[in-house]
Amino acid sequence: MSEMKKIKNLKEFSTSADRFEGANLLCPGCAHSIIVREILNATNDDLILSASTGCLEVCTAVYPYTSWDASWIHIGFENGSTAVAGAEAMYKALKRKGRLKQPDREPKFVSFAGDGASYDIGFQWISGCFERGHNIMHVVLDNEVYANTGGQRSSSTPIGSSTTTAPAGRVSYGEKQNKKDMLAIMAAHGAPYVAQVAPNKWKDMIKKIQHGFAVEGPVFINAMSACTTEWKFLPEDTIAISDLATDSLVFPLYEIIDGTKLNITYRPKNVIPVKDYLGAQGRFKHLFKPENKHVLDEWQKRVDEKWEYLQRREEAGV
Amino acid sequence: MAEKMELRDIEVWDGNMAASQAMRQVQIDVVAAYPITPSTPIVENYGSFLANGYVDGEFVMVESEHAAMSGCIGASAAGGRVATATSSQGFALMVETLYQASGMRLPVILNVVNRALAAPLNVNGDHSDMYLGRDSGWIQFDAYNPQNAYDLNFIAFRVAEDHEVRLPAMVHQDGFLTSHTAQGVHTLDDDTAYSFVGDFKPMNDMLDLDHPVTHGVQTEEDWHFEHKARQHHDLMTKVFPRIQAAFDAFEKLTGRKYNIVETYNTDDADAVVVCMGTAVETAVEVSNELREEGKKVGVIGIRVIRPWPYDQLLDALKGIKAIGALDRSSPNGTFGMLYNELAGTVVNGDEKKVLTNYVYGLGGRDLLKSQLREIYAELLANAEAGKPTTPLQQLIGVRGPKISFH
Amino acid sequence: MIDNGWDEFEIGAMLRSFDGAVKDIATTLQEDRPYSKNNSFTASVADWRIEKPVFNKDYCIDCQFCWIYCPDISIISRDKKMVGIDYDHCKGCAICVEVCPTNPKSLLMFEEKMDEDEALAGWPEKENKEK
Amino acid sequence: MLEIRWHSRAGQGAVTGAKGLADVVSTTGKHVQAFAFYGLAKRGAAMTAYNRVDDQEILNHEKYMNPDYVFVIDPALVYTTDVTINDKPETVYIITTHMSTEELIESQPKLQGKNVHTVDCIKIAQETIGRAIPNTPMLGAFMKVSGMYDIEFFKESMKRILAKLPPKIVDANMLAIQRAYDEVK
Repeated sequence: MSEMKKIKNLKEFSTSADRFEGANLLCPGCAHSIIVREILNATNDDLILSASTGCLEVCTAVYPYTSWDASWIHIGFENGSTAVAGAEAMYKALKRKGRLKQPDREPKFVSFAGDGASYDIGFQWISGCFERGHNIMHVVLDNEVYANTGGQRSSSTPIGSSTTTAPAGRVSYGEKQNKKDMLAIMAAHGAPYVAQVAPNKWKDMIKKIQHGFAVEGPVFINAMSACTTEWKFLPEDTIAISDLATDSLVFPLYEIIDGTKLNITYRPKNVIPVKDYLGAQGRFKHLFKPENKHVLDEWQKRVDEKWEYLQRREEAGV
Repeated sequence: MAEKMELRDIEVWDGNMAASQAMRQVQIDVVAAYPITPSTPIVENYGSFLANGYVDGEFVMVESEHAAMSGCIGASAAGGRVATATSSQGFALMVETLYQASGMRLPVILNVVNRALAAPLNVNGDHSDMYLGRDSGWIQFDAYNPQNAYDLNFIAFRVAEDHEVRLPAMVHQDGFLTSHTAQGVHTLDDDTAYSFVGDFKPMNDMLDLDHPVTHGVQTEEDWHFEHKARQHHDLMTKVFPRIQAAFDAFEKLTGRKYNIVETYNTDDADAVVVCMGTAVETAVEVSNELREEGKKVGVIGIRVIRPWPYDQLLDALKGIKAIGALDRSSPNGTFGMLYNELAGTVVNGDEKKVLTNYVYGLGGRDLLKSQLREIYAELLANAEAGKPTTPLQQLIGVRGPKISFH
Repeated sequence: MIDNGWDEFEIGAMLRSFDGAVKDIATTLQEDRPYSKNNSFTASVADWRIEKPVFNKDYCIDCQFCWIYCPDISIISRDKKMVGIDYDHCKGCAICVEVCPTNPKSLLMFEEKMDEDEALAGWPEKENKEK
Repeated sequence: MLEIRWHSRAGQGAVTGAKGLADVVSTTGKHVQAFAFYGLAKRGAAMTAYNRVDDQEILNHEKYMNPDYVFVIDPALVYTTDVTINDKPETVYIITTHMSTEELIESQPKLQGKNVHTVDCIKIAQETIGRAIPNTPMLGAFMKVSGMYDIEFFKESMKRILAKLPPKIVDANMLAIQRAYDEVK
């Protein structure tokens, strides 16, 4: 095991040499690349990366340009996890057979995918990789929508969000289903490490990513990725919106170790009302009409209940 | 280090065992696989080799065929020898990734144990899955018996991994008729088998940490056509010379001769059937019997389906007056694939040939020698008349009123 | 590159990030890397911008918020100090301005065509925040 | 060309028996084929398996055959399936039954006038191997009826084929082969 990169503070972190490059084609203000940078910069180890079809993939490897300074592969929408698991299997095989070109180096295997590619179409592949125990990290860039194809709902889309396939209209408040709890599902696989992260809480993120790289076995990271285009806020507000999400507890930051032990990793000093988070985004604008007040109430209730549940789990140590 | 296995000169193996023994002998680095009838024993045999120390690569039992090929693609791009096996519905589930493997020029080897496609569900052999893969950019070899299934795996690895080729390859065998039929197979010892294929030579390998590489890029109208054109060009020009060289080397090593197009009794033949899989051998037996009766009939077996052996077929069909294209797949609204491709092959030649189409053996329905005799009789009549004397397409061996078209 | 015919590139539509071998890329700064012509580092998205951030080092405290939250690897920091902006890769999202904690801000958005000296000359005074 | 059709239930080892026979025959320089009709046979379903043996390379992949020998390794199949289908006048039958040959033919008139041999492979298997796997005893009976190989050579060959089984089971199979060889009528 190579030594973990020391990152005491942001100044020290800023000496990192990025392995993700500019002049990629992501939207101005996109949180995806903030997350990717924080993850890649959390280690100095070699990296083998994959991406499932999605914004990150189509914006960073458009022939004849690549934005990746580490080996990277894309196959399809659903199978980025298995692609990097295949590479990891090859690494193990060649290591055993003494055929690695750089036998003294231990690359980390990371799969990036959107919520559509993780919660929906790629779910089975991820589940398979986790059940088999590949030494990989799967990172969901969770923007709660099929942003790459123009804003269709996914099973990560939260209730009340207006999407192109579940739009708010005269008789609908938009998405009717609650967001799928992928962390619980992935923890139930018995994965050694499962965590939710947000780019605005960079230190929490780095700590979790480094923990993830240090453990043996599959690691699941759900990264909140605020989407300026589909959440409908101004590009400069990506971090501000992310702060609203973590401080309203809509995106609680926590980790689950070995499938059971849950730790809350961020407790806002001042918890803000959920409606402050919702009100900052165009996708929830219609919820502030009088007839949709019940959805706002429902939202706050669910966030409170989830927070209560997480605290109890943490307290109980299970 | 994997242990060597002592083999007898002739082992009685079914096609599945033959394929899995070849996979063992070339010491694949990663097999990612999912079981499906009738290819399951390939995966099971491989698991048993692993459990007993005869292979020391990674064996990843994934959760679907799509994941099997996805894992193979990731592993192959990482830089090592990769193979898997499948059939039918599993092959259909894999189809998306087949195009990705070939587009990325990754030399994965896929043993396809041919089986029908549902509905209605059927576990037996026909060529529907094989036909489904024919536009996927893979090289496709066809075995007629377990010996071929064994031999063609070595050929496939040697050709696919050649840096001039770098294309994935399928080795097809008939479900049950080959895969579950035990016959004598002349074996190679482990060292000889391995050295025929040689060490894997990586190319653009992701695991070369000093040379980061991006695989699976996006191209739009500005680049896509050029990449597809390159792939097609290489399939059309680079593959056959390498296959021929591999066939020649294999003959030198084993005495077993393979040809891109196999011909039997065709020298002065008036009529031939063109077919694939076990049907080739049954037809050879029938043509041998008919030759004894003085009938000038022969058989042409397609050994390489993709790339399509246009020149070799034109050559093999010289002087032949009547051709029966025997398709073991439901054409679903047109002629069979072999009919259409043969029509495209002969249409610009100088010789007038009568071409007719027989659809047979769907879902494992037995192809009887008596049926082949009838087909030959019709083809000889066509040859004599210089025009079709039967409908252009006939379904044979199906219960109910005679069914034919055009 | 852009006019290459079908027979003029490597098979498999693969791309190399660098020319030749690289070692320890994770500790090699951009200016020391052998980028290939296929690395998007060599490309520019400057024309995406309507407004550009301008950096005023007089007020900067080198907190590195702009560095970490920049989605486009366009904040150049060296030796824990903010050095400047990479205008080839900056798309003008203005996150750096939003997260800048100084008063007045050390980064502000200006019209793309505005001269940098002119921007710095007209830099606003410290704002008196209401208590 | 020698052709054999096995009638069995899935799980009774007809495929293994057919492959074992092919393996033994192959070592004597002959060409062999062993295959089966599978369908969706689960344990207990009636099924057929086949052998072809020839001095020449076997090219015929028809499943259809006019068998020289018919092996019936489950007693009930004589009544529930047509074991005489596609036979020829000289076809030889070896049938597992607890009855005498005469009683058997009386109970199944289709067998009248045919060359029928009987042996109780189920009982032999139960008493030697301890399980109703009647495939190897059938091969012992076949050696007697056909005179194909010396029984000692055959048993030695089968020992090699069964080598991955525990030695006790291999010995039991040898006993079963010998008993059927001795007891077939």
